[in-house]
Amino acid sequence: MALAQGLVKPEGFEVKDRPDDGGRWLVVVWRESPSDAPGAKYVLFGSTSEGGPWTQVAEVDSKAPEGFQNSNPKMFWLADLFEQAKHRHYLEIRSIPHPTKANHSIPLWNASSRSTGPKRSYYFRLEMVRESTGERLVVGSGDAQPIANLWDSSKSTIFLGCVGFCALVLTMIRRARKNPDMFVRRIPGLDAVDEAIGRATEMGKPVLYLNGLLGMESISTIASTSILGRLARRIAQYDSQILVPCYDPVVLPICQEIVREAYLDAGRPDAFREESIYFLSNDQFSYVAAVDGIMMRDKPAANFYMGYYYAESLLLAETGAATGAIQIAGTDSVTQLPFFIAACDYTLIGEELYAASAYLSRDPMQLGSLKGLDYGKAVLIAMLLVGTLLVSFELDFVRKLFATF
Amino acid sequence: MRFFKRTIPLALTFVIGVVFFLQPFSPHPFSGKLLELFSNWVAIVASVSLVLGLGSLFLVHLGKIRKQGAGWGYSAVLLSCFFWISVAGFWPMKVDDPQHEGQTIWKIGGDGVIESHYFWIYWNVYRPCGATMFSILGFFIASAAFRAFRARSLEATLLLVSAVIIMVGNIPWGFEWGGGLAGSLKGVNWLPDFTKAQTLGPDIRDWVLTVPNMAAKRAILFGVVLGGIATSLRIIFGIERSYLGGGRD
Amino acid sequence: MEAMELIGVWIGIALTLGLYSFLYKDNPVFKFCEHVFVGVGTGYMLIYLAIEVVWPKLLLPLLHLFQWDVVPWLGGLFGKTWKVPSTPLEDLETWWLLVPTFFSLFMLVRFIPKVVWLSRWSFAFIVGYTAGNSIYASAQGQLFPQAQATLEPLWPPDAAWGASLNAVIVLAGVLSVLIYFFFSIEHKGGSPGLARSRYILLGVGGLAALAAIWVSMSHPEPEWDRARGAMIIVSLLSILIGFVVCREKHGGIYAISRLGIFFLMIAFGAAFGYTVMARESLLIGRVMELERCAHKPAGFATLILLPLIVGLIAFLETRQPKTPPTQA
Amino acid sequence: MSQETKRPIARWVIFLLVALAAVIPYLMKFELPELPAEVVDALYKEVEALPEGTPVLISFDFDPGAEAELDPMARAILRQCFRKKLRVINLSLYMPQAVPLMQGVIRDISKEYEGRVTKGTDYVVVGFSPAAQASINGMGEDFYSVFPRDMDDRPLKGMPVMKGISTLKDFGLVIDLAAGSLPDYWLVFGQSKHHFKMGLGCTAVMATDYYPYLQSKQLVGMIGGMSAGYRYEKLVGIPGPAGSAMRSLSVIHLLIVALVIVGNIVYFAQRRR
Repeated sequence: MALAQGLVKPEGFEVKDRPDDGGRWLVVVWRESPSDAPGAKYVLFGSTSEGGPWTQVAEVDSKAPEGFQNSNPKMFWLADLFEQAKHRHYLEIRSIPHPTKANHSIPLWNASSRSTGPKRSYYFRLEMVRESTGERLVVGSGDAQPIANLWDSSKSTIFLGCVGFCALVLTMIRRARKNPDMFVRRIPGLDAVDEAIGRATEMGKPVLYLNGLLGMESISTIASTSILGRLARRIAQYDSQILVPCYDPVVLPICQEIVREAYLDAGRPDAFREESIYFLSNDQFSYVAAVDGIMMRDKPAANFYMGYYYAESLLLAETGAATGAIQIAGTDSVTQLPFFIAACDYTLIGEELYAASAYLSRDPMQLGSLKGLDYGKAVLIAMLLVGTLLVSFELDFVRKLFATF
Repeated sequence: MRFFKRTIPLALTFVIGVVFFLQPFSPHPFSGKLLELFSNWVAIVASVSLVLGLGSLFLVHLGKIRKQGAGWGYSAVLLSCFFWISVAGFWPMKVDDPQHEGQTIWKIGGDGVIESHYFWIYWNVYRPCGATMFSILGFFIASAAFRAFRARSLEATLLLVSAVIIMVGNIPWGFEWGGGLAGSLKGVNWLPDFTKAQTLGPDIRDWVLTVPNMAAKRAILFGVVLGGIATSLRIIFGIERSYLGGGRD
Repeated sequence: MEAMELIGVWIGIALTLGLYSFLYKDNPVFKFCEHVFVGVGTGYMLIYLAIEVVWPKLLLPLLHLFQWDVVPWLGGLFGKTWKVPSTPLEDLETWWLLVPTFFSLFMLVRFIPKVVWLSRWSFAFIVGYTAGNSIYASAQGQLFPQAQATLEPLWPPDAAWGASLNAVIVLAGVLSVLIYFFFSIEHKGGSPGLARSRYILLGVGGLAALAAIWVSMSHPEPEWDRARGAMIIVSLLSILIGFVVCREKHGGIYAISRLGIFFLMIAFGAAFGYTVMARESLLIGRVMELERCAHKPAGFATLILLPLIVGLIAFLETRQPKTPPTQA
Repeated sequence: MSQETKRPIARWVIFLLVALAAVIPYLMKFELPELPAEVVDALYKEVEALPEGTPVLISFDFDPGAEAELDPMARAILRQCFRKKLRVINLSLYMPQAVPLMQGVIRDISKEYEGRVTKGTDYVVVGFSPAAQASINGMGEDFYSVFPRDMDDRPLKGMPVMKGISTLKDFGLVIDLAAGSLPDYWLVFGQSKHHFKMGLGCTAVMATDYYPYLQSKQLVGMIGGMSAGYRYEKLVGIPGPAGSAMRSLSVIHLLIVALVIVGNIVYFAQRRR
């Protein structure tokens, strides 16, 4: 062993700017030495000028487990990927102790980031010391300027991921504009809709349709209105009756318009009654109480809850179930989904609501986003599947691709 | 006019959106400063907009009272309560605080929580109502449990079973009795060790939460995040314009 | 108890009981209490935001900026930060405050129909910042770390078979739910090629089982344990999926998306159980409060007010002729 | 379905059962055993492991609508922090309605520890800031640009409790007590950018949504709902409101499980006929 032959000088001493930061750090890197052992120390001296005065910046044991980092995951993630940068020693420096004033230190900074003063260099000298034998060895010296970087390359994976996904979505929206006949799978809940309307017609009872509690700015309400359009057309064809009590006064005229158009499309403009689509209340609990009243009085044969709901979902679904109506719900409100699933015959879960809307409306924006999301998910699924297999065979580098700093 | 009404806001959204999409990729001090500055501005403008949003509620109810439509009396109640707390908010009062000795001050901070009219209303009117509102559902959930939550399909069955596991797992004595029973049977050595059953309920609950629940929630999260990014993107590129409000120009 | 405090307790209990009258039905007492709640809540928020946020963050620095010591009386009245300091700020940053000032003013003109479009600029400002900022943040804070956390070894070293099984279940859950929400391929029916997936799955399961048996016969050494475990898990899982979920007419994608539904239902069941706990906790919170106020220090508020409120509702009920709830 | 089978038990009977299940066990004072929960213990251990004087940020993001659930957690956590002599910085980003609740809890608990903790050295209430996303972004760059003064209108910079704190990075632990979407904001705009340790106390409704973050180690632990609050109280060792609430909660849980089961039996019996 090297112990008896004195200290062996480690290779590759370097002082450099820490990459990908705001210009307040420098790093000192050097390779491991064969004489790294407990008792052998590295001492780093720093100064603001080439000739000194030197002050001790750090003293680290060459084998201390947490005496100093020997890897900065952010800085070396790429190198670590290919296992080039193992066996390195590494120190991050933020300040140099003041040569005269005790307990004071000079922080490193990149002068240009503060817009005054010249850029500064900082000087460092590394020594290796073994106290038991009194050996001392200068490993190297050097200087560097901290630089405020404009681009953080450690975030490149995220950048590529974001840009790639954004490009995907934008492309799909453009393609959907050109050709709105993109394939979207059949949503089973929509078949159940026809069934429910058929039953309502047989029983001669109305159909109740709710739009949720949000305004027109919400995606779920938009989706809900496009489903309403299709439903109203079917109802017009079957010569059944629809009730739409509204919560939001802005949603009301839009619903009226949609239902009128649907009746027109079905060739039954005479059957359209505007008063069956009406404003009920703009107040959560009063709205629920009034809707419950309608359910108990008019006993609709089918209840549809599409859109965004809050705590009232429970009361609506309960009363509807008690009246024996067929209930179909669709919401992206994850906290309310359980209640709808437990109390309704069919439920469109989360994104299914958007998909149903895109499927029915053929709106390029909705359709394009849906397709973009789908392809994004496909990439994700493939990455997770392949990645897990690689990780299982101890090829850990895939995890580093997803590392965030 | 279209330029002012449509082009400028869309351009503003685009420029700010792109800048703040790129901002986090730059570690330069300037980028941090930019974020700090804009964050403060947005916080200010957002709170002004919040104040105005509340103000528009006020206008809606004022209109209701003027028209004397159905339930205008309740609007009057609402508005008078609104004025009550607003006036109380500006009601100066004496507070024993060494910092402002003898001064009549308007005070929100510190420990003088109850000692102002404003907070008196908060604690005695707002807080009881707020706490009661959703506790009413505690009753309805029980009634729905009996009347509506049916195992009408395989899916609903699975849901209810999982819910029952969770509910039982959240009862501290869910399996304590089983454990106690097993403790008395300890002498019988051919039986399996039932004392472990004490934590069986919570253990199964934790497994359901950390394994299948976690997996499903993570997948939902992926969908939500990708959807959110797509929405942000549509906003930045002016494809989604609903935030601009109604009107066709 | 002081008089004010006692009055407060009584009001609080009366409002609580009034709101609980919704259990009977939607009635005037409930409506009254609800509107009191909304009115007070709105007023509270408005005043708080105006005085604790808009004033110190925007108006005060502006007064500062222009050295308008115009409100000495205001400063005298309110103490604290209401007083405008006499020294002007040289800081450039304060001048920047004019930007949010203008956007705030544009918000204000929302009530003037002619220039209502100016408020769009303010919305554009907020929405642009929010949208741009959240793309990176949600990728870095949710997408990437969650994806990374999913990449767990299926047969982790030195772990019990349970850990391995859990890893497989998590991966299967995440992927199958993602596939359930995948809309670009048909799930039910599927292509004829996929229809044979049941046999493929069963075949894979059988092969993996044979391999596991072969490995345990020929390589009983412990270092082969993990491989054996993996094979057993793969075989069990594919046989299970093949038999239980996969129907010939539907195909493999349908099987996977069905598995996804099962995962979703377990998760929703958990949410269901927890929501029950949440609502009941709130109820118990109120019960605790009502109990606290049923004793002497609170003047037996609960005990006295309960019959009063019930009586009031009964009285209103007798007075009001039976009218159906409002309908257009 | 025939008319009479729709309501086998009138609604008011169930309401009465719930009311009784809530009141009677609460009035009967009996001891409940432990209720272990992995993720709660994890947060407790994390706080216990912090050295004395570590700055801890607690964000009070709940309104009276969730007070019953979150108040016990807030009390237990504050007690633990005060006992361990951690520096506690309290703020709220959710809505102004959260502020008096925050002040109330802190006033109560600091009174319990009177003489041992002082305002300005061991704890401080810095107040409320709207627009969570912008506020968290701002605090990540400079804490004092968002909160220049505390709620008593004293400048924050230079207070002993704020020593060594300039951005969110400098906190040893951030705990969000939330009844809304605030944890998402804290995770996305705070934790993931600045890599501080983060714990969560939340309502039971939200609790199941945050397990992915626990598994990915973005959250060190979580107290979700009343049962978890009860566990935390037990861990801290000072009885609080969750202990008495848990008696009623257990009985109501049993009642609801029974109702679901009986309801389904009735349903299947009817379907068979």
